[in-house]
Amino acid sequence: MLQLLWIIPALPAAGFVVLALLNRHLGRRAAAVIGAGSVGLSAVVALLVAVSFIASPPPGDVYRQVLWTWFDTGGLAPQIAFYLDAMSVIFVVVITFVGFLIHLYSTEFMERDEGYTRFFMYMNLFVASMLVLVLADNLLLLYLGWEGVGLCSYLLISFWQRDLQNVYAGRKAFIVTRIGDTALIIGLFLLFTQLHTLAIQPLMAGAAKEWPVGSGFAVAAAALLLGGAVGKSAQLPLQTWLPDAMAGPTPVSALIHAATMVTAGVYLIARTNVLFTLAPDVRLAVAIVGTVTLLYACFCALAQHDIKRVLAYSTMSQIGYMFLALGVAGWSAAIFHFMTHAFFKALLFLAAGAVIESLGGEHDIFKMGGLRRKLPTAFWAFIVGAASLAAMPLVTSGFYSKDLIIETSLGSVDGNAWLWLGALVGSLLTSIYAFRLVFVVFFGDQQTPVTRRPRWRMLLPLWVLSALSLIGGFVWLPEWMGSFHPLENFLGEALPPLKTVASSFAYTGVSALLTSLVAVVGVALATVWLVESRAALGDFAARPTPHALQEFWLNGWGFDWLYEHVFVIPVKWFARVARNDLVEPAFSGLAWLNVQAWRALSASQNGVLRVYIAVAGVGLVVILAFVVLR
Amino acid sequence: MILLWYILIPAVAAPLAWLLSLSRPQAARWVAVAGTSLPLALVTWQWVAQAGALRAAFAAHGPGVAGLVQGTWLADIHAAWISPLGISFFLAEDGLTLIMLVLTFAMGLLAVLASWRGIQERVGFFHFMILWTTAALAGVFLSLDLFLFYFFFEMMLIPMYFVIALWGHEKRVYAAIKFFIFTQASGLLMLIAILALYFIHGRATGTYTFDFTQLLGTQMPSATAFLLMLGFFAAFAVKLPAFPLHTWLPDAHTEAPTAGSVILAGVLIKIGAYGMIRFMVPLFPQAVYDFRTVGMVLAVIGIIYGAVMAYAQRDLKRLVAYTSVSHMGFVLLGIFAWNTLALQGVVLQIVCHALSTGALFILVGTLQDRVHTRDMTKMGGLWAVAPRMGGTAMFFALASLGLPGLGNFVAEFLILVGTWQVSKWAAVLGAVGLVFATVYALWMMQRAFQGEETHALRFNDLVPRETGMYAALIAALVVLGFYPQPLIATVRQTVTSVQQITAGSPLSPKPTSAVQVGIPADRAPAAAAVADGTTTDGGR
Amino acid sequence: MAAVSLDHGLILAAILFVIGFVGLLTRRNLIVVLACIEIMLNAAGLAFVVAGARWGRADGQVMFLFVLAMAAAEVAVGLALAIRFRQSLGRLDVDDADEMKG
Amino acid sequence: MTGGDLITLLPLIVLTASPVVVMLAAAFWRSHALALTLTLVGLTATIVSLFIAAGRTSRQVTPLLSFDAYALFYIGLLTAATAGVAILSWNYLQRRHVHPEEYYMLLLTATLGGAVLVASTHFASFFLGLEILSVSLYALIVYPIYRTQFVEAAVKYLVLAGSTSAFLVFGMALVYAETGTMTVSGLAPLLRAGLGGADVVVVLGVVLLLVGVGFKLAVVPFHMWTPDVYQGAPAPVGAYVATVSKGAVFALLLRYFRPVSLDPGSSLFLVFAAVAIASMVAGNLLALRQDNVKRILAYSSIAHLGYLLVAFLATGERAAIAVTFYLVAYFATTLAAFGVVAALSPPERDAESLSDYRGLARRRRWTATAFTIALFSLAGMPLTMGFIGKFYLVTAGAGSALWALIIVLVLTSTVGLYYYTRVVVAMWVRQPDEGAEAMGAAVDGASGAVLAALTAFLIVFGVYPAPLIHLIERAVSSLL
Repeated sequence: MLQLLWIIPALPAAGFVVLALLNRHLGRRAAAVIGAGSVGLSAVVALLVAVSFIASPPPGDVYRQVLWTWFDTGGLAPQIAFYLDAMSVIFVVVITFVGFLIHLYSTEFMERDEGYTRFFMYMNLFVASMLVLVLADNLLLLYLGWEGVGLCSYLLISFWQRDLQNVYAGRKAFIVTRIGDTALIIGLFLLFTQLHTLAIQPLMAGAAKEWPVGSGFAVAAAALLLGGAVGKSAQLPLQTWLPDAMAGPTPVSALIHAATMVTAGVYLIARTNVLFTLAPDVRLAVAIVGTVTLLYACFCALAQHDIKRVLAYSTMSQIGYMFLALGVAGWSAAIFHFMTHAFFKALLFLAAGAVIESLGGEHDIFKMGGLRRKLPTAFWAFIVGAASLAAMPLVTSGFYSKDLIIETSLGSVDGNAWLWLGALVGSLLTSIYAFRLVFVVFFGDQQTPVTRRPRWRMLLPLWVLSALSLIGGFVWLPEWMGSFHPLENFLGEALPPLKTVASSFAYTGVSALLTSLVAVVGVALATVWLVESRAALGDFAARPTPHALQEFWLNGWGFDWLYEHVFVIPVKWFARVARNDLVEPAFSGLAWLNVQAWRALSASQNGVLRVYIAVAGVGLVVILAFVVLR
Repeated sequence: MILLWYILIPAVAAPLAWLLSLSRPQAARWVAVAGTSLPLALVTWQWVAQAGALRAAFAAHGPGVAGLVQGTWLADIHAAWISPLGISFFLAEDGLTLIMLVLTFAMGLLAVLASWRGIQERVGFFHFMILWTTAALAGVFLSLDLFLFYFFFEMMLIPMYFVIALWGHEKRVYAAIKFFIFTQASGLLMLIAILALYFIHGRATGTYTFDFTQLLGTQMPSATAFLLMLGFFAAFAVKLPAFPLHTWLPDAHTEAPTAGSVILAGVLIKIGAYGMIRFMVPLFPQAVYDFRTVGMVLAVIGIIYGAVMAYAQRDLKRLVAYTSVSHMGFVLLGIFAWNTLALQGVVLQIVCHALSTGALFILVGTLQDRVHTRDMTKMGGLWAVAPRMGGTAMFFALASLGLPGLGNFVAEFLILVGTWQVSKWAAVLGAVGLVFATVYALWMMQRAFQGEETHALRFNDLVPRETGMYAALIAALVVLGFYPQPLIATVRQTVTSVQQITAGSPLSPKPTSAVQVGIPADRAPAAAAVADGTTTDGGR
Repeated sequence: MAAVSLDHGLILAAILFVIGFVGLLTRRNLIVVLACIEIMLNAAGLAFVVAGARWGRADGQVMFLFVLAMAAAEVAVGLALAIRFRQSLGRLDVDDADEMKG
Repeated sequence: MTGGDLITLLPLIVLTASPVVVMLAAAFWRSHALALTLTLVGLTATIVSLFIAAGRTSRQVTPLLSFDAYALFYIGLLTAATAGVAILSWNYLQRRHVHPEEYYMLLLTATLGGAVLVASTHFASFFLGLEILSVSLYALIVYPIYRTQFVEAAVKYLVLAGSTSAFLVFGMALVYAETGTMTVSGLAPLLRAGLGGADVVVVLGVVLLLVGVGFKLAVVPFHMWTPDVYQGAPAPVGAYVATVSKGAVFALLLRYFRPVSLDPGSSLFLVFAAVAIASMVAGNLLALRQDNVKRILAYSSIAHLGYLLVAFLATGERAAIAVTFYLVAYFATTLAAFGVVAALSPPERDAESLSDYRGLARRRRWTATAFTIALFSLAGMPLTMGFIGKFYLVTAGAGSALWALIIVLVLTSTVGLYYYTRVVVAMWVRQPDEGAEAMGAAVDGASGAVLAALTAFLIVFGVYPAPLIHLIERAVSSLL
């Protein structure tokens, strides 16, 4: 069964090719069948492969499939080869499965769009790229998938390309992530030059063998990879593209945030954990970046009034949790959170999409309201998603994974109280903004009429994902609930175990209690502010200082402004100044000189015979003088 | 003899096209198709047939024997020409030549096809010029006698000049003369360098010859070698074009008709790279090493400056032209890095840039034929009008920004990773150039194809002839993106041997770091020994 | 004979030559210009005679004859041209002949 | 002088007899066709006689003339060029309805002068040849057609040539006065020293001599007459002035200087170098935006003489070959260029304005092609003799390490591209002006044949120059 591995990315890729070639000749139904069907089949194959992998583990718990050698020169011979271990199994299954649900949802969501085929074409490519990324045997192939998702994010965010705002957002996503990619590719240069290979496993083995902990190479390589990860995963300081990425159709956001793209950074760091182990400083940086980002994003999310932007910042924040986990060497915890996050974030986005679609494209939460009766499925789905996001204790999957991260941030030998505190505060804020969203959108008075109701192709994914969001966490229960953690065992084959501080306070259940507490408190606060005393809140928000603060958070702490002025405007200025080429004057000046010389000389050629004689005479005298006097 | 056909077929077809067109203009097109596709078929056949021979040559002589010097050619012709001056008609072909020939004829064919509708005036004369260029280009890549090389090098200027001046756009005469003067001036500087080399070699050995293989390894003072190297560099840097000698290129590319731009971007500017790899570095390795820092700085400036300038343009064609400046910066970088990775990347970049930029020029040409402007401010939203064209443009824009999965990426990656081993900063800045490439490529797409269609332009989408051309180019780029190995294997022999020629200079890494030069570690000592034996250090 | 040395002869020739040349530069009448050329040529002839005398050979005088003959030929053509010049320009001022320039 | 010497002298004798025959024939039958026929017969006979003379072992005829291979080669070149000019003149004169029998006589006489020059080894023959050439040319310029422009050109040429003849002969006298010698071999030691340490009188003499030569070659600063005379002369005569007159003098110069290798530090060398540089720079710059095709050719000829001087200053046989090869290429190219001008000129004026050539390629495709090839040859583009010629010049210069001169050559010839291509652009790219239709006059068969032959010559020896080089090698080797 494992031999079918290559089919998993090949199916969506084939879907892309078929859709691209036949484009205009395909009807909507055919496009939907090919688009969603290829990913669906891929999910089936992925399940088969996963089952086979678990049921009869290959030797070394690793399966490698070499398709062909990409190229071979100068000692560099990357292969088009796939590498399957426990971690990639999780990723592949989640990507294909959630991807399929999103595709299915899209067949209905996009049905009135003129670029229907094009949409599925890009979506298929997106899934294929992400699969290549997580299955890649070497970093170059990974980079291929890496850039592929970047490209697809651009194509899909700017999918409605008549509106230049969308195009701008897509461009921004591609360019900002590509800045990170540049760091990544430089990291590849470094790794290849030092270790003479790009295949991940030999590379890790080589690094572990050649470089001592804290060596300059390891630090540099890890830092460069982190640069790539930060860009793709929208962490500080390259986070600015993510909120704008909401310009794309909602299923796209779901895909970007849940299954693909933003989690790539998490995958990369987890995959190259050896390097980060060798570079503790960089790993600490990962944790700090994660923590700061998760807090930053929470504040931003609090101030947004575009439903999708709230969710976008929530993603940023949740990825921050994953980074935090990675930073404290909680590799498996990060993957766990990736999985649960994929479920509930896809759910949230798809539910949000249903809301937006029902309201005829309305994004502003303050123009929604009172929808819980009109859109019950969406409402319940949203409740489940928000609860999971807010880590409502015991019943949601988000609780288990996030609690694990919070515990790890303290309990790991690399953890510390500050990280733990940050994570906890983040959890409180998450809970507040998540339920702020729920209350504003679904409670209160209805502001905009519902024009369309979702049908089964949109509802089915919501149900499935709701279920997953609720039960998805039971694969890894915390210590104090008993020792049921098949996921940890499974991932343990691929990722190094966590070194914990012996008898840490973190694992006593107190931390979990606190986590639960802040979640509940958050909901309570949201309820009090938004349901009970909404008018008072409005008054408070209208005062200068809170208002300014809100504006500041709304605009993402002014990062866009800063980057615009530091990077974009100078380049634009230079481009405008240099439009006619700065070097050109040197050459045109030369030509001008020649013409002037011609003018002068031509004037001497005045047609007067006696002048000619005189010139010859002067010439003679000069020559004579030179020869005689020399 | 097969080598002669590569030059003769287009050279004979050229006047034929003109003469036939006097009675039937359409005939010229078919003659031109035959005159380019016939040698293309021939060289492809040779490639397929001799792929084994190439591998065998590499395996038999392997690393360690300078194939170039030993004369392990796929084919060669050596005949007297102007014997009083020691000039011979010396054509030879190795893997690199083969690739360049494939490129030449393919681009020639493409140029003819791309002009099928666009060129309606003086059809015969046009195809005369295109075929002439093709013949001269084939000659350039085949010549190993420096005089012969210079002869063909100059020869292709005239038809290119005419192509730009006669069928170009608004400022065509200016662009044509600028192109002509830049290339000619720098070419003459190279001629001086060639002659100086000729005399230095002649005085030292008593053999006055322009035969490149004999001139290799001529001993001379390092200052002299440096000056001569600069002479070669001037010519090739203008051709390439390298910053700051690039200003002819935006004008020439912009004003040339589509076919002219295709040949210019596809093949003609590649002569610069080819000349550096084949002649400049092997002749003056030490001098090139001394010049390396400057060269790399120029390359990096070219990459970034070209990209920013591309971004700054309003004229779509000018934008594409500046992207060439940027891409050729990578080529220059790779050449100065001078290790196997970088050189293989350079060759790949040569091919892929020809395909992608050639396609972009054709695209701009078809667009201009339809909307009658190249000004992007007068476009916008064209995707909605012509989605196939939009999709095609998107593809080549992506190729241009070096998207993995397309040949350009492999090329740029190889160049940069090779460069990294020589100069980390150059590689980093080159990689930063990729970000700028993203900026201009997407900016181009946005201004021409995305947004509202504000200008109410209506025109036909691609016709089958065009679709066919693009499909072929797209397929080629994708294949090169996922499996460039055939190309790499073809030029391996050349890449290895040029490096062995320079093995005695600091330019080539020490054989101890075997991995970097592509020599398996266990064979490295043997390679080093042979390399020392064939040391041709001209720069001491 | 002894009183006139080689140098004196040459200096005389040189003075004549310069006079002719200055005339060429200053005079505008075509006939006078032709006359000036004659003076210069004859100065050269004189120099040849003087030089021939120095070496005691006849070739100096032979050269003088050549010069004389060629000068005559030149003047013949010159005068014919002068007539045409006068016919076409109405005057004999050489400065009038400045139609072509640039 | 012996009977054998007469055979050696045969080319000169035939060439002398030809104008006499033409003149006599014209006295009885005023027939243009007859005059041309006789001229061509005479020129052909001269060329045939060259082969007879080439068989002779004794080449020196009196101290005045040497009929070595070098002289024979150049006489052949001059004769062939004259034949070309004669044929090109035919239709030019026919179209103007003049009775130009004496024109051919003058042409032959001038060529005789040129032939004497290239064979000259003595001041006397030098002076005689030069004057025969010049005096014939004064008449040639103005004789066939009466027009103000031609008169002006003739007067300018006459006055300047006359005065420089005086310079020349005065210089000869001074040299003779001091050294007592008038032969090439006698002068060699003096020149070899590059005038170093010579008596002031000798220096003065040599410089005056060179002024005379420089005037004929039209190098800076003795170049001012060139554009006016080229423009003012009828196109075929312009071709003649540009080729035969200059070529003969340059051949003579080479004969004087070939045996001596000028020391690069000597005054004479520096003077020549300065003149070469000035000529290359001024010639090319003056032509830059010139709108008169004849003047462009004139200025470019100044530049070309500058190029020639570069090789002239180089030492060794290669330099002499280079100069000779370049001269041959220059002859063919210039003849072709002027030939096109002549062939296209309507009766009332010459086709000399750049605007006359606008759109020529559409009207007269092959004529435009021939002119284009000639222009590219002048510019030194490959596939033409101009390319090989310029390459040879640069090679010769590089062989003597004259780097500064070569670099000037290279840079200025790049400037040259600009104005040559202006003409090309006019022909191929531009649209004709209103009323320029007359310039499309049909090219007659005779001119067409000459142009075709010249073009073929330019291309054949541009692609495969080896035979010509071998011939020149043999000719030049006789100089030592």
